[in-house]
Amino acid sequence: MVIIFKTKPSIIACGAVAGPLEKKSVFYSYFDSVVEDERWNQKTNEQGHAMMIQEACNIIMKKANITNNLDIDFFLSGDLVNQMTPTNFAARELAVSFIGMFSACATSVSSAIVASLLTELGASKYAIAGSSSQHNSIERQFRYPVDYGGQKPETAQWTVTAAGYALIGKHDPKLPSIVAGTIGKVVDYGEVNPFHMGGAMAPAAFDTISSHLKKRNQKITDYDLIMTGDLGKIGLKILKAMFAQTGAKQEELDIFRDAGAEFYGEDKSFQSGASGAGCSASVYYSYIEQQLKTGRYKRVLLCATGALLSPLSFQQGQSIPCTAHAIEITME
Amino acid sequence: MDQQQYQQIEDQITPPTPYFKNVIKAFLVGGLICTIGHAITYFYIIFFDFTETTVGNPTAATMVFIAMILTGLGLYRKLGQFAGAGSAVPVTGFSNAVVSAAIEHKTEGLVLGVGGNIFKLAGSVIVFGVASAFFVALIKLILVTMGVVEW
Amino acid sequence: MIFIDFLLAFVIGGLICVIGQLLMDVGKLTPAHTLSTLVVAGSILAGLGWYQPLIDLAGAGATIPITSFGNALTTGAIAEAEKHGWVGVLTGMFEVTSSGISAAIVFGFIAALIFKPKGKVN
Amino acid sequence: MKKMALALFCIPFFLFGCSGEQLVEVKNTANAEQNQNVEEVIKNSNDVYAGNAIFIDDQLLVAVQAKPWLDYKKSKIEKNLKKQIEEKYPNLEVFVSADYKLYWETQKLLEEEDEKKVSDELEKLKKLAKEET
Repeated sequence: MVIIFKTKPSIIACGAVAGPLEKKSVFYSYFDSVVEDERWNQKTNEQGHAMMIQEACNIIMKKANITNNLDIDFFLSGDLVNQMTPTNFAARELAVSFIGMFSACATSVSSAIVASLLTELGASKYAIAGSSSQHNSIERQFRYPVDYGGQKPETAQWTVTAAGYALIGKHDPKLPSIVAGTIGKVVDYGEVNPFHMGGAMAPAAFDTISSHLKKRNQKITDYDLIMTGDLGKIGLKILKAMFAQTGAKQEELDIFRDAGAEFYGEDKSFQSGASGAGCSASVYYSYIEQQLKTGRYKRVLLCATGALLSPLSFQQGQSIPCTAHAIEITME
Repeated sequence: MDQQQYQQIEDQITPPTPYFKNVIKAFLVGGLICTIGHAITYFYIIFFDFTETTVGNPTAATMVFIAMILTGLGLYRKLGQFAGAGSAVPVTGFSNAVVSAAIEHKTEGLVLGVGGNIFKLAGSVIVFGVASAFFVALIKLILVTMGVVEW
Repeated sequence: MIFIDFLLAFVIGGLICVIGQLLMDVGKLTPAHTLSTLVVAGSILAGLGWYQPLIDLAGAGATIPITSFGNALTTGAIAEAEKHGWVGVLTGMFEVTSSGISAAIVFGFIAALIFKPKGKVN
Repeated sequence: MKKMALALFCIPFFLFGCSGEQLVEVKNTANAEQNQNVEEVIKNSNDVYAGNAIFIDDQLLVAVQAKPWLDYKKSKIEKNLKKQIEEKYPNLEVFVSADYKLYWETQKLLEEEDEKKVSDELEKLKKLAKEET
C-alpha cells in the first residue's frame, strides 16, 4: 500500500552512533560518534543498548538546536531485543510520547513512515524515528552466546552495533523530504535457515519495491539509488536476479545497493555482510542523508527489510516470514 | 514470481556449502585436538599414577580447562568458525558451550543467570547421554536375560 | 611406535569429527543435534562392546570426542546392571560420572567470574 | 595439507623400523632357564613389539606394548600371553598387562637393585592396573 505525503515532511536532522567494531565499516566516517565500549560503559549489554539510543537522540537534539525534550512530540523507535526493552528504557529517559514499533530490521523505515504520517496530519512538529541493534544482546537472544564457537556459513550476516535516528518535521525545501512510502506485506517463500536471512528477505524487498514502482507509475531509472536494508551480499544478488528475471537491464540493476552488503566492505570475516535493525538505520540516517544534502542524489528509494522470526518459531520448525517497507526521499 | 521459481534463483545464487573443505578442516583440527589430548595422557601416565584406563578423566579435565581459557579470551569462537565440527565434537567443544553460556549470562546473576543457563547449549548432550545409557543398558539386560547375548 | 600411536589418535579423532561435520553440512543438523546424535552413537557402540577396543586403539583419539561421554555413561550403567540386575539399570545412573561434565561446570562457573563476553570479530 | 603429506610419507619408514627384533628385557634373580623361556614366549608373540618381565619370589609381572595398530585387541593379547606363560609355569602367579603405565614403570624397575622396593612397587602397580574409571 503506497502512501503519498502531500506536505512532503523533511528530515531535519539525523543522529547515527555505532560500536567499536563498526570502525571497520566503510560508513564509519559518516557516523556522528563511535564508542569504544560495546556496552557503553554500562553493566549489561541491554543497558548499553539503551544508552546508545539515548545518545543518538541527544545528537539529533543538539543538531536541531532543541534544548528541551518536551519540544519533541513523538518518539517512534524499535529494536530486536525481547519486548524492545532497550528502546523502552531509552524512551523512559527521553520522556516524550512514545510508541514502540516492531518490523524487525525494517523498523528504520516503518517508524519514519509513521512519523511522516503524524507530521502530515499536523499532529507533530518534531518526531524522532529510527531503530537500533546491539550485537551482543541480539546474538545471545537469536543465536548462541557470543563466545560460542559455532561455524557460520557464507550466507550468515553479522548483527551490527549501531543506532540511526532521524528528526522528521515540516517540509523545508533545503532538506531531504519524504514524498511517499510503501508499507509492505509479509512475504514468506519458505526459507527455514536462520543463517540465510538474505535469501528469506529478498522476496519481501522485491514485492515492496515492485509494488511501489507500479503504484507510483515509476521506472527503476527514475531513481538515483534504490537501497535495501540488510540483504547482505548474497541477498542483494538474489534480489537483482529477481529483477533481472522480470526484465530489468544491467544499468537498472546497478541502481540497486544494499546497506548490509557494503557495511563492512569486503572483509570476509563478516560473511555475507551486516544485518540488524541498526544497520539500515545508521546508513540511511547518516550516509544517505548527507549524500542527499550534498545533492549527489536527487531521488532515492530506501527499502528496509525485516525477518520476523523468533528463536521459538525457528525451533518449532516454522519458516521465516519477512517484510519490507520503503520510503521515497527527494532533494529539490 | 512464485515460490518454486524463487527457489531456483535462490539455489543458483547461494554459494554451495564447501563440503570437502569443511571436512578437511574438521579432520585436521579435530585430529590435532585429539593428538594434544593424547600427549596429555602420556604426561599423566608418566608423571602421575594413572594407567591407560584411568587417565581419561584427568585428560578430559585438562582439555576442558584449556578450552575455558581459550573461550574466555574469545579465541575458541574463531577456532570454531574455522574448524566447525573439528572443534565442536571434542570435549573442548562441550566445554566451550558450557563456558560461553556461563560467561554470557553473568549479567543475570550467578543463580538465575549462570546457574540457570550454563547448560543452555550443552544440556541436550547430557540428557541424551544419560537417557541413551539407560536404554542401552536396559536393552542389554533384556537380551542377556533372554539368553541372546552375554555380558 | 610411539609415532604410530599418536598418528592413530590423530586419525581416529579426526574421523569422528568428520562424521560430526557431515552431520552438520549434509544432514543440516544444528551443533546441538549433532553432538546429541554422536553421544547416542557412543552409547550404542558401548552397548555392542565396540567402544573400548576403539579407546585401546586410539587412546585420546577416542576419549576426547564427545562420543566417549555416551560410552562412559553406558559402560557404567551396564556394569551396574551386570552386578545388580534390574535395579542396577536404575542405580547405574547414579554411579556413573564423567569428569568432563563436572570439570566443565566448575571451570564454566570460574570463567563466569573472571571473563566478560567478547563481541569482537577478529 | 603439507604436514599431512609429510606424515603419510613418513609412515613406511616407521613401519620398516618396527619390523625388527622385539625389545624384551627380563629381570630375574635366580632362575636363568625361566628367564630364557619367558623371554622366548614374549618374543614369539607377533603382536607385541616390546616387553619387560620381572620375577620376584613366585610372582611374575609381564608388561608388554602391543603394536599400536593391534591395540584394539589389547585385552586378548594380555590373556593369550598369560595363558602361555601359565601353561609353562603353573606355579607362578602371573600378571600380564599391556598398559603403558606398567611398561614405563617396569622399565625403571629393571635397574632397581633393592628387592624390597621392587616387590612393593609391583604390588602398587598391580593395584593401579585393576583400578576402574
